[in-house]
Amino acid sequence: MRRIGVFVCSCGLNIAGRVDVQKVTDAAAGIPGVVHSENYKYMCSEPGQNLIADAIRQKRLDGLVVAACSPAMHELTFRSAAKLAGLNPYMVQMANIREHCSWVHRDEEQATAKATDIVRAAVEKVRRDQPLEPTRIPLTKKALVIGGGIAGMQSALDIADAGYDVVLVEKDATIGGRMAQLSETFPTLDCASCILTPKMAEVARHPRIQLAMCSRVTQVAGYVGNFTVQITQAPTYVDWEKCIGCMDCQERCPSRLPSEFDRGLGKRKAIGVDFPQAVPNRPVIKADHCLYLQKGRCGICEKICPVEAVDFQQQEKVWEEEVGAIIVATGFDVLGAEAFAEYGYGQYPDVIDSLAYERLNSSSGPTEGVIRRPSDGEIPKEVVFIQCAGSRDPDKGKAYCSKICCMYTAKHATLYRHKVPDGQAYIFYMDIRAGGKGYEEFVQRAVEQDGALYLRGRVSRVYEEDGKIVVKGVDTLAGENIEIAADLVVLASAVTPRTGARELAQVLKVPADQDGFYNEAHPKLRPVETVTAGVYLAGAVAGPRDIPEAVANASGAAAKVAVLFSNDELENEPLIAAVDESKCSGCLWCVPVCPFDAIEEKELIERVGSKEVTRPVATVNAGLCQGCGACSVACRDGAMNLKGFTNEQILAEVEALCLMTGSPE
Amino acid sequence: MTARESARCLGISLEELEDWQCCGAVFPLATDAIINLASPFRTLASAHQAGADLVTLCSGCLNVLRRTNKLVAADAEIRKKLEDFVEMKYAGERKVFHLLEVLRDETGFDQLQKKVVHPLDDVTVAPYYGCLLLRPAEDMAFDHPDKPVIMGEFLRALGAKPVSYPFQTECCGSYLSVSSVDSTRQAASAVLKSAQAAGAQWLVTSCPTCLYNLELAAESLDEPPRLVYFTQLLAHALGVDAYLEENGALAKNVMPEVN
Amino acid sequence: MSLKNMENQLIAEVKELLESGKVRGFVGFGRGYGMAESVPVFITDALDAEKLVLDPFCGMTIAKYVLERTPQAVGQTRRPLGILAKGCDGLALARLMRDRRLQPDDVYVVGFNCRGMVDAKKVRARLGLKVSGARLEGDQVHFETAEGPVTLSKDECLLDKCLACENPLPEDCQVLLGDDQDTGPVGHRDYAGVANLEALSPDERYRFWTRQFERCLRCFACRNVCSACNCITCSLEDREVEWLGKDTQLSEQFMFHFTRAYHVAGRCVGCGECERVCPVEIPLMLLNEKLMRDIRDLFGVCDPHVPRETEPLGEFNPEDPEGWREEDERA
Amino acid sequence: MSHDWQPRIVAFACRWCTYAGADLAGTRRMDYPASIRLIRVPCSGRVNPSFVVRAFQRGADGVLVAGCHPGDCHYIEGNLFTRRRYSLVKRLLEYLGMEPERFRVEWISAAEGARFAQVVKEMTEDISQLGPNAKMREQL
Repeated sequence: MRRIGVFVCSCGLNIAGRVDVQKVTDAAAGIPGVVHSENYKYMCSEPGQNLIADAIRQKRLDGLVVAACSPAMHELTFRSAAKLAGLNPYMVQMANIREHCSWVHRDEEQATAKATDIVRAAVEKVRRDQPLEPTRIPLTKKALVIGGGIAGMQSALDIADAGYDVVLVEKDATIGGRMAQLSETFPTLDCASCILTPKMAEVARHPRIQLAMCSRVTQVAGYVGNFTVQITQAPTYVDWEKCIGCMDCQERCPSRLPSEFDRGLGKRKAIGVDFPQAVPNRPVIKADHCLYLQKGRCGICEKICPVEAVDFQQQEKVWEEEVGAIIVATGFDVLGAEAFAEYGYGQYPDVIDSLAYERLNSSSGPTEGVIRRPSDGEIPKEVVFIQCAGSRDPDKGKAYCSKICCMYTAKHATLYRHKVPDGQAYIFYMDIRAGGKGYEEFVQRAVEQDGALYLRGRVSRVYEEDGKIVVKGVDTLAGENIEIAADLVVLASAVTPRTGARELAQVLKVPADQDGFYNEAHPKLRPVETVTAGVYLAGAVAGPRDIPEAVANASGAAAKVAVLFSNDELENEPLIAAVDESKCSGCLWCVPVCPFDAIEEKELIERVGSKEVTRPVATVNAGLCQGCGACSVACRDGAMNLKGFTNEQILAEVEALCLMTGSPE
Repeated sequence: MTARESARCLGISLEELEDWQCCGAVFPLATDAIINLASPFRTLASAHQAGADLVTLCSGCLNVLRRTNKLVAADAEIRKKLEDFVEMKYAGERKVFHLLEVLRDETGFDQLQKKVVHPLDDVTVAPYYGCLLLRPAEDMAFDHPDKPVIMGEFLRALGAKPVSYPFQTECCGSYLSVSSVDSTRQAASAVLKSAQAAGAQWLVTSCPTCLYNLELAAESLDEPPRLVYFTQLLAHALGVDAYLEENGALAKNVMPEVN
Repeated sequence: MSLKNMENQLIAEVKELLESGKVRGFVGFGRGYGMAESVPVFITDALDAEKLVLDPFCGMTIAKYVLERTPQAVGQTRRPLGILAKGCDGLALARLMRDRRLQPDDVYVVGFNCRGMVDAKKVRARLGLKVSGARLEGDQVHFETAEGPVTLSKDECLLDKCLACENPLPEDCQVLLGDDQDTGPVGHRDYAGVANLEALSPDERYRFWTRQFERCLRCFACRNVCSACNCITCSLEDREVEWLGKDTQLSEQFMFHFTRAYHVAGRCVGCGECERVCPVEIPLMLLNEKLMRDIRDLFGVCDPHVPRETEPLGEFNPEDPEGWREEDERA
Repeated sequence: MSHDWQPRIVAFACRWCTYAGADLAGTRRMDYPASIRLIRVPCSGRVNPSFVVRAFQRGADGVLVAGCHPGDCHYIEGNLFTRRRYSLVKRLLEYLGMEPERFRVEWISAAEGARFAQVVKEMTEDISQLGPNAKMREQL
């Protein structure tokens, strides 16, 4: 007969506040097979876990039910506690009486009754648990990093320094990401490229980092430790092995196009690099603007190239990499013009977004760092910065706060005063959020020393009137409407996930929230992991991040990968499918429903009477099976079962939850 | 009247709802101000009883009626209360249109253009939408909340030359004219000046309140754009106003001469 | 070619097969007991080939009789079993092969283009017991009875499955008797019964099925005769997991019939045997047809009763509809 | 219906999405009727239609099968099989006489705590009007 222990947690008042913990404990004691029932204030605490360990040893328990929070929170904690006390960790079940019970039901009597049912179901499930041992699968000690921004670069460097190979996939022709577009960075005002380019060089030089530029991840198969990733590289039309980076081709190329890197403010050549410090410092041909590729004319670059590196016939390259872990660091984009009709963005050239302002500020930018109006190149004397452009605006834009705009707008105002001493910066804001180290002081300096005029209120309309950009807003502190005839308007646009991030999420099978930011495994406790084992997050892919956070994320994710690669084999959760060969009729209709092709046919030889007979049966490859259970439903003769979630267990849970306390009248 | 005749001339029959009353003028901002919804509900219910969808010429009415219609269809509790109070059954089956929408979707502006008898020989006209027609964008779903095009197309169909200006979707001050006249004068004159700056000879609106406020502000401006209601333009272009004038239905030809 | 001539051709064929040892036995039909129903017969001796008949009373789908209970002995190859196959037998054999319970070389199929078989129950109800012969002609059936010849229309006396049959000719059979060209469908499945039931209210439907299921003896005849129910051990008889309670109270009847219908969903070939053999005459085809029609409507499988490489429930289409939403306004 | 009677709804919730959505409803301290009891399954594809009938047999007044939105399944295809299976099961149950409101299939993601609470409220409301379920129910 089973010897089951039930431990009911009060979780301070989180559970005890609504559920009569003692009543649940007593009810549990009455269930056949339960030999120990106890409640404690904090089961997951050190003393709580010791209570469990002692009870296991003293009462020789072979099954454990912990009635507390969601398994997503502490299933691991209690399973390892049981393991230390000598009980197989898979003989432990959680009864979720907090998130699913005490936190969501106001009526104490109903909450207690429901908690008792949930505990009874968990006991029935434990009663039918079997001791399980994790299966071991081989591990490829090579990592894939998607995105070559500061986050991607930092995680690649950390993993490579830890001694493992890394493939860094970047969709542009150079690494550096968003940070490369910035002029200075807050709060220290040190120049972005000064602190970024050495790191870019280090990445390019690192023997263990393999760069895949102009590339995207198009397919991901397999599972943690054994991913097969298909990478598609767009043609650059320049053979980078031969090219020595002399950039003569860029000089002589006649075709110019608006530079996406400069947010359309500056021009770049059809063949060339986005910015001088690009790494790898190799040119790329933008096919849709190349006269040769479009109309078969010109071709100067091919003629003058000293090393004949230009190759117009270059095709798209597709290849596969075997990797054990994936770090997603795709960074962010900013909200487009479609959201700011009332600010005239996209209609008036002198209404620009914050990234464009960064380019104006940047010495390698289109105006070599001089702040000029895109319309007539004049130096603006009155600049209006509009904070929360599209952020904190559920109706028209994004509901969330984009976190970094308060800081970079203060930086913009400061830089503006340094470059245009007699200019006046106005900043329409709602609340200033400057929570980082030295952040608040930085904003105060912008106000006190650099004369930025902060106006608390939103802007209702921006329109052009005889050469000036009129900004209609309000100053709620002064209680007046305000109209400013400005020369330049800068929108601190909302941060959004990188375009294409949602499609990549589906390729990686990682859930994303409604805005498209990837979901962490747990928002507080596992911020750099995802629910998909082996896939980690770094930087703004999971939400608006500033540079220090992105770098911290990146090193965190890299540490997780190093932990994963620290042992030679990977332990796979034993909650996988299993075939009862005595029942299996060999129809193999389970094979088509398995997403991981983990089921194969096996020739079973068995003795019937005196003869040896053979018949086909299904068999499960423990390494591939992820335990989804679809096969167990496709199996009509009940031969296929799923360890940890067997048919018997689920039927028993149904029975326990439906126990007819009162039959219908 | 001009609207009904113009519609008839375009093959659309518009019957006036008998015993209609005010639409409630303002969609209540408080969610539990159900009593304010009684009159728009009655209007919708009686239209339903008459067995036809509802067409209005005024953006204010459209705003109130369309949002009430949506609320009644969505919220069973409010519907129940209104049905008991007004003693009429209605659950949002009907649709509410602005005449401009009917012209655009039913007849089609290209057909309208064919029916035009007196084209407005490209007078520059500033379309003025105001706010109630367009916002809240989700409920009204009339046109793009900040860059509307419907009136521009309407005017082009009548042969006029529409001109866009920043204040075409700015508020005219609406019923503030009751409590503080000078604030409406200030708001409305900003609209007029902006239209003037864009070179508009006329300014067309589709809401009596806006027309009232704009006229109020026009007094204190030197030669502001001429104010005209969109149905007048329609009637004039279709030659319907001349017909009405002959048999005395129309007091005077309100069409301003082109200058 | 008439059934009579095909019968002679069959007898000759079977005699030759048995004499040459090509097959170790033949499953066909033998003379019934005058109740308008020929009965399956197993012939292993060439001399017994005479007993075989081919008449309008061979309505049973006999395909499942070829299913071997004991698995194949290692190293030995069994000689195939011969079988007379109508269209529905062909489908049933295909079902067994798709479920890998039968290999193609386990059977030697002697097929013929079947134009419909007589329903013994319908005939007994109309003509009483003494029926000695019948002949199909056009859309009529001429019977010889004790009281002289009688003619009925096909609709009045054929098996329901034949009135719905669109596959009269078994595919890939080794021998094809007769040379009929008209291998077009004999009837069309209109799912009328299903539509009638769907027109009722939930309570009325529940009362209807309660009346049917109350009579169920849990004799498993419907499972034993069904070619789609070919598992070695049926999960509904699984002691350990207790999928199904042992007592025959109403809720267990619903569980049994729900599960049986769901297990053959997308796999039932529409041979109607389950309904025919049910001792208490539960209209099981109403359940199977409901699932067939839903699979056709929801997943666009035009003939769900024809076994294919893939099973409707064993695959998906990214644009599959959510069938539980109420968009289609059923009666 | 007597006011103290509350319907008993059994829900099969996929651990990656719906179960996490229910957790989120908890962390957000949302309030919904205590009529629902969740059974955690690895994927909605794990829910065998016989479990659903067993729940009605043993006294459930309503059953919910809930999983990730198509395209978000942690196992890629699990919910795509669920969609086919339960399109048939829902109609078969209704065909056998079950009221449509008693059995629901929903896609509820880990971010949709409010949606989970809403579905529970709707089911409790609908089933309270129907009263306790006697169909397919075991007579003790």
